Amino acid sequence: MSRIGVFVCHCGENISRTVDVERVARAAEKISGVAYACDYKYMCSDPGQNLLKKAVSEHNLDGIVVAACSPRMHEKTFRKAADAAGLNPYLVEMANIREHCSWVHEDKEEATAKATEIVTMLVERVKMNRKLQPITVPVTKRALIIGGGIAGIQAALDIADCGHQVVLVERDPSIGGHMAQLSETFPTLDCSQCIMTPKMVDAANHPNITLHTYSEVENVEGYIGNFQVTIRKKARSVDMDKCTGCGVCMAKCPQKKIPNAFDKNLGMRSAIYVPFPQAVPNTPVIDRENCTWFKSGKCGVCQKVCGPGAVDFTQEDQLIVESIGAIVVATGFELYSINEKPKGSAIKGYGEFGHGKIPDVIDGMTFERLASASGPTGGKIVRPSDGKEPKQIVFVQCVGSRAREKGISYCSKICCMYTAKHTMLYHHKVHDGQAYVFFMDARTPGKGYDEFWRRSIEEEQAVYIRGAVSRLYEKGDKIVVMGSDISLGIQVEIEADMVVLATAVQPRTGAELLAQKLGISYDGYNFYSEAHAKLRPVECATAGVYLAGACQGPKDIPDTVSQASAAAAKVMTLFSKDKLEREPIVAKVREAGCVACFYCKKVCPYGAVEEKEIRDRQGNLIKVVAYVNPGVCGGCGTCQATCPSKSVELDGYTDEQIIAQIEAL
Amino acid sequence: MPTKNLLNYSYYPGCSLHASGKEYDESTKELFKSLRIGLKEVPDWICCGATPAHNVDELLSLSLCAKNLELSEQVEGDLAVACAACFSRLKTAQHKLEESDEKRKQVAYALDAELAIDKPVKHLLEILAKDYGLERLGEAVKNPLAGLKVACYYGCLLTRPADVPQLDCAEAPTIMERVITAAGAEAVSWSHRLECCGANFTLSRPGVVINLSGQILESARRAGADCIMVACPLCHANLDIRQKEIEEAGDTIYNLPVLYMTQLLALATGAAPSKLGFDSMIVSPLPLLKEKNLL
Amino acid sequence: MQKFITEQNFNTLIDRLIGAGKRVVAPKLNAGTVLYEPLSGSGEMVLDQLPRRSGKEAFFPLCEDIVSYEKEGQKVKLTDIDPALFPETLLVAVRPCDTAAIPVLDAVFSWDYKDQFFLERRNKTTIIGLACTSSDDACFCTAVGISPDDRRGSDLFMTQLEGGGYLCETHSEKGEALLTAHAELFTEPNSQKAKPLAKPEVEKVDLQKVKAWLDNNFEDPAWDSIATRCVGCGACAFVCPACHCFDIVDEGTEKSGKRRKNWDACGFWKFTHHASGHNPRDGQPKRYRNRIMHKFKYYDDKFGQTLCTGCGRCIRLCPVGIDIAEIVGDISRKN
Amino acid sequence: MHPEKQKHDFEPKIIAFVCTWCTYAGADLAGTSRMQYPSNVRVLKFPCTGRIDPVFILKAFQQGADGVLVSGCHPGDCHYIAGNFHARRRFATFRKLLEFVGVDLQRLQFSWVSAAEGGKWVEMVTDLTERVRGMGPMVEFKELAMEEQWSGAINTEELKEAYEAI
Amino acid sequence: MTMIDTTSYTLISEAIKTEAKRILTDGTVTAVVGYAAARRKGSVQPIVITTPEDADKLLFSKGAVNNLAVYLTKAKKEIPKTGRIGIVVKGCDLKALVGLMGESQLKRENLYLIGIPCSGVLGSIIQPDTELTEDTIAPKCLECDVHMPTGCDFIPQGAPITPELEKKYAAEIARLEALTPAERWSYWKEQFSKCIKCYACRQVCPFCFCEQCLCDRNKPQMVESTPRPAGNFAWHVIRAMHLAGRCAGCAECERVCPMDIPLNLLNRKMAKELKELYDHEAGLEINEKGPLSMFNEKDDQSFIK
Repeated sequence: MSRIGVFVCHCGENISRTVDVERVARAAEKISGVAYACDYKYMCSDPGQNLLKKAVSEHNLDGIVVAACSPRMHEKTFRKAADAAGLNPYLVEMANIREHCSWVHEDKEEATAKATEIVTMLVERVKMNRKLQPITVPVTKRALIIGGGIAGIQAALDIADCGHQVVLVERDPSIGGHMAQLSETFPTLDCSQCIMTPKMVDAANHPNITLHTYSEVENVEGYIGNFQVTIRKKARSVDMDKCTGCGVCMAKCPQKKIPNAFDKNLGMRSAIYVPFPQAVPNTPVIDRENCTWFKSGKCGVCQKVCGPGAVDFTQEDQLIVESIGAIVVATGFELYSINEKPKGSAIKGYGEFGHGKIPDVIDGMTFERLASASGPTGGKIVRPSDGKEPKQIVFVQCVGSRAREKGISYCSKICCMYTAKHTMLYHHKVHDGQAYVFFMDARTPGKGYDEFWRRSIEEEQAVYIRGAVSRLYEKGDKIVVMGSDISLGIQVEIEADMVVLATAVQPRTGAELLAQKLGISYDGYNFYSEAHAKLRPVECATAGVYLAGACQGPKDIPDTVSQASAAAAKVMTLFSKDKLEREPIVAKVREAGCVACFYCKKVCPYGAVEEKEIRDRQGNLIKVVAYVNPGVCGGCGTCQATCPSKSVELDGYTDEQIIAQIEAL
Repeated sequence: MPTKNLLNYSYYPGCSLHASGKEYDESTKELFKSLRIGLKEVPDWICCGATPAHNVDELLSLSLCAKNLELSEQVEGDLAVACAACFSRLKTAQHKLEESDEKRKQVAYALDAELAIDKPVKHLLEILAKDYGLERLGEAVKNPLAGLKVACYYGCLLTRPADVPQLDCAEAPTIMERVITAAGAEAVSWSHRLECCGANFTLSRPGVVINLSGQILESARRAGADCIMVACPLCHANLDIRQKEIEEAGDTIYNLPVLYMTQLLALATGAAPSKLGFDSMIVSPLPLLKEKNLL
Repeated sequence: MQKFITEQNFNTLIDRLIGAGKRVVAPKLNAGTVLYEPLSGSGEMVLDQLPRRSGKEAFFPLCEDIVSYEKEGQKVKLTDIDPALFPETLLVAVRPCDTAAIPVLDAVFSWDYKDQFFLERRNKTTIIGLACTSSDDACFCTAVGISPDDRRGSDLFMTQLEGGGYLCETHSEKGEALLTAHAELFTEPNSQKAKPLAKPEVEKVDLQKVKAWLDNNFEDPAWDSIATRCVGCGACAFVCPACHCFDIVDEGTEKSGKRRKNWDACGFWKFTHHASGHNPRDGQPKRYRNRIMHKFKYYDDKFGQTLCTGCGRCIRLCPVGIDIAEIVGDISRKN
Repeated sequence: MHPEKQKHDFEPKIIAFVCTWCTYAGADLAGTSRMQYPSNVRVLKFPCTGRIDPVFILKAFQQGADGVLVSGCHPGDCHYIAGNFHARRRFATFRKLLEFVGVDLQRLQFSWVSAAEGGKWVEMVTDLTERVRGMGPMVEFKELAMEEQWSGAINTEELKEAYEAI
Repeated sequence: MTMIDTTSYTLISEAIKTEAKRILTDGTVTAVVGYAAARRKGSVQPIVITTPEDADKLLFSKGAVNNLAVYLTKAKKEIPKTGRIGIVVKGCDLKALVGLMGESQLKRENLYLIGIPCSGVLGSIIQPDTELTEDTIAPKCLECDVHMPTGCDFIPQGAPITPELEKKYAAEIARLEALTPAERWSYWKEQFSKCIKCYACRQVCPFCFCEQCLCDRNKPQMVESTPRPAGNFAWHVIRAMHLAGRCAGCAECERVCPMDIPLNLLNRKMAKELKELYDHEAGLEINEKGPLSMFNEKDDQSFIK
């Protein structure tokens, strides 16, 4: 027979005011299997805990019920105490007679009776509790960072500086991401490239960082501490070891009229190219779609002029497999386009703004390239259509964002600030120009942000018009902006030379495909979901995968860098031990009963269930069964409720424990 | 008796088409006759409630439309609607009633009948461009409107709000342009195709109308249009009847005929011009049509 | 003793006994199925069909409590079931294939260990047998040496007469006591002829030959082909008048509960499943072999009797058409 | 002074199966906010509604519950991503089965109660308790538990008394 | 009374024999699961043959009631496990095989399906030599929508006779649904009270393939194993729940019940509900996930407060 100890707490008067704690303790003594019961003023105090520890040895207890507050409050306290007394901590249960009883009832008789029943239920439960040991999983101390923008670079540098190996994968030929495209940054107006490129170089030169540019994650297997990641290194057609980055190939390439996406197609590049002069690595890549050699088999000029003989037309995509312990996803964002969207798409374009067909209606990133000193115009702000300097410029905020009718209801967070920055840059470069901004509200929380915004109005002469724009249309070489000024209650029309739309921040196209490979969840817009909006904002629900930057939601640079460092800290925490230890509330398969229907696998939200073969000593297959990877299992127990033969069982919440509790009714 | 018609519709003309927009009704009938599309008017139809009812009493506005839809069940074929305002009201009512059980119950109570509101409601444009088809329409053209530069004016109701009428893209539609080019005319590209003409204020605040409709006329002229084509009797009233006032206020002369889409198409398909009501327009289109050798 | 009773008087007898508080169990329609169940009136009796289960239930219940427990603190309190509380029972209209099994069961329950539960219930039960006047092609009592008017096991035996009413014949003190106690309902037997008996058209099986083959062919490959089709349910055992295996289970909660005796069946995989996980009878052929061995060899070895009375219930109700008459017939024809 | 508490002839037994992250925490909140509700409910904590097996509901009724409440996180709030979505389907199906075998579904309540909804927890418990009180005891399962197969029945007075006591 | 013509079964039987002989001879399969005649007139029992010589034992008749799919599931260990196995299937049996493939119990490539153009088979506990009529036919055949199985490897020539007959399950479900909960309770209580826990329903069920049924376990005891009314009730309710979304209606449980409990009614009711709730029908296609192992965020939750 069990030897259970029941400890009833008065909680000062919090419990004893409405529950006759002594009677509860006396009643507990009569429950079968109870060997000791007592009550005490403050069970969680040191003397209270000592009472419990003493009773464990004196009465040789094999289970404990503490009838006190919610387990959410003190379960850990009492489990620790039991552990100290030599009793497995998982043989301790809390009977919640405070939050669920004394505080919510007034009648002492009723509350006492209820408290007694609660205690009985927990006594029956604890009899069925098993000793559990924390689970340990080996950890490979190498991190994978997906995305080489500022988020990925920051996370990579932090982890690498801590002495761990990092594999950084970037889809484009160069790392740098969006930050490399920006001109100046708010709220300090320092040059983006000036602060970004040193970090890029640091990342490339760091002995602990392996850089895979022009590469993509192909497949992810495994679980926290033990991922196997397949990376596709796309054929660059240039041998990275041989190339010296001299740039002769680019200069001699006859195909020079290819719009450069890095410059938002404002500038041109050759078929063999680096996206921008400060690219890291500074090794060109051949754009096979536009290369004459790949199109017609003729040309080959770049190969001929390359001194070290680095150009290699025969290169093929390469698949490499890396063992990884933790993954930071930092895939960033892209900007919404106002172009027509496919029929049936939840997200709509802007026909009223000309569906992107008016050449001098541009988005914020295009303006960044125009304003950038290293951009296609050398920092001169001109109209894409005719190269004239715009004298009247209109900025429109919240294009796509906060527009439920267009399919996006969220705020893109960065536009208010960068638009304010744009008005300043414009004013600095076009002294006789006038900037107008149509806005809903100015959202400027952040250090120095509101001051910055006010500066754009008060010192840089931007005219802010509170209201929406209903239509943009061309009139001669002007663009008529029809809008409303709701402060004055009037219609406004401005004949502008150029219009800059602050379009919404969206996840990368195909973000959901990467999420599916990683087994992480994403929201209706395809932003990746954090495990908890407030308390676990950088972790995914899938253990071992962390988020950094705008792939999780719109973010500015400081926030992105903070989150990247936070993700790095999480990774470093994981890497701080050789083995990962976690609560043993995980599911286990009873292999004898398992018939491999894999209902558990079908419902597991974590992908923790694997197929396992059981073989005899000769190696003959006896049967296939389910196996729950304890490193991955989240402990929800959906598998057990679904298993027809109850051959998978969640430790800590076994059928035995639950049935015993129900039967105590 | 077997019908000779290629398609058949029930027809809701709406109040305007029996009054100030008579030419729209007449030309519609002529056009459909020449295309062999049957139109049978819904018996006993009532006002759709446009434009003020929905601002004042939602239940009334929904009930009026629900009643009309119920009445339309007596006649076979999808419901053809000419007036953009009627079209908008009927579509909006269907949309709102579909979405809300509560409203459906209220309207059923108000009408004291089971709701019968599922009949597809189609604007004439939709019938011509989709059901009948542009190719067939092109084939039916006997008198191509060659050389006529037309500014297609949608007004604010025909395509909006985005998910309700589903006639075409709400903000950048092309259906009118596609229809009129099928008849041989040239559609000009202009800015004010979807701007409001001020119809709601036509009696209460004519100043607003003069401003808004003035911009529309201005934009059409700037684009080099010979005339404006409309699909709504209210727009027509503002642009045609008030054109003189607008000219006076702006100290300019537009002399831009405002024609119903059906007038132009009927003309192209060979209907007798005398039956199309050209002579009852305030800004006479006859000189223009003669100049272009279309009469 | 031989007496005659009209159908009406027979019904009066039944109703009178029910009225006196006696449990009268007879074939009765329960939700569409004819079963032996306690009657609330003679009108409920269904005498023209063989009930789905045998009458053995009256003294070998489907399930019965044997002890109950209550726990408090570190103590456990046990309460035995008092056999004195078993009700006096009259089991009516039992066919010879069922009654013939009763003396067979008596043997095993009163062997070196006297099963109080069985014997007490058995003692408190008076059995009225009824001769068979209809049969089907699953019946094979005559093949195993039992006739449709076999008196074995009956305290009182009734034969239906052509002109109505029954000829009653006592075969024990219990039978005589019943007849005497209600003598006014009976008259002297007349010369009426009995309704013709329904003799199944089956060949008599030489049970000694069957046993002889079973004695030597435990490992015969034929078992596989006989019973591969068996799906391992307990239908055959549960409808059988002679099967008598039971399982003891403890059911209840931590606070209180009961130890119960439930019917068991050798067809179940659980029947021989060891706590270790090992199962010596690891497939249906071995389990079904046990069924045949037990009925035609082991029981004979021990008690000199056969555990099959040819009622045919298992043939009719086997989900996969296993036919014990065919199997035993086949064995008897082997040399 | 609190108003005199009304005494009832019948106090139903209510059992609540709740997930630990939302509803259990919601019930804790009701406690820390000192809200008041009937004392009839007994709470069983699960990690997630996804862990709740329909057998438990059946078992609760068999063990004498007059009403059962199953409550977890709102859709989209599941701590385990999707456990409550699986639970939703499972219980949508199971309640149909119970209804078909004659269980009055008024005795079985499902709800989403978040950690912030102490008030909703009180409302759920109070509503179910009052409703079940109005319906009277769940005699069906209790009768069934008392019933014996005829052949094993014995003539005990206790049995009869217990039966009549339902 | 409508008689159902089963003369085509003679030719079908011949075709089965020929095909079985062929596939056993050429090594396509290692065994064939089919039907063979038994002692009583008209009675049929399942048989597993492994040699071409035994193929002559095979037949198909109105007595071929069994769903042979049960012999291919793991819980029934007596069938050879190696190589491809031939099996004779009616449309209803095929639905079970389709379900089993979805539940990773069988692989299509390991099966050789001999489909039967089936006009119907006899109902439960009926003398095997009875004529097939609308009264004696199995109730499941009245609702059959797969007289002609599809996707088989071999189907004998023959057009099934499919007269329109009254659908008994649908009518009975509707009758029960119209009752009050108390009336339904007493109906099922009476039915379940007859149960003797012989587990024939479970043992013939192709979907009860668990090696150890949760009702056979005693730690914890989820369900009382004693055949008392309470335990019986729980057993049948849990079984119906476990079959929900999986059972395609072969009705074997109901056919074999020695106590005539209308078990298929529960299964049909659950099938109906899952069709209404999630538009799911079992057995039509091989689905990796059943309705209760997947979800849609927009699933109905009108029953949840």
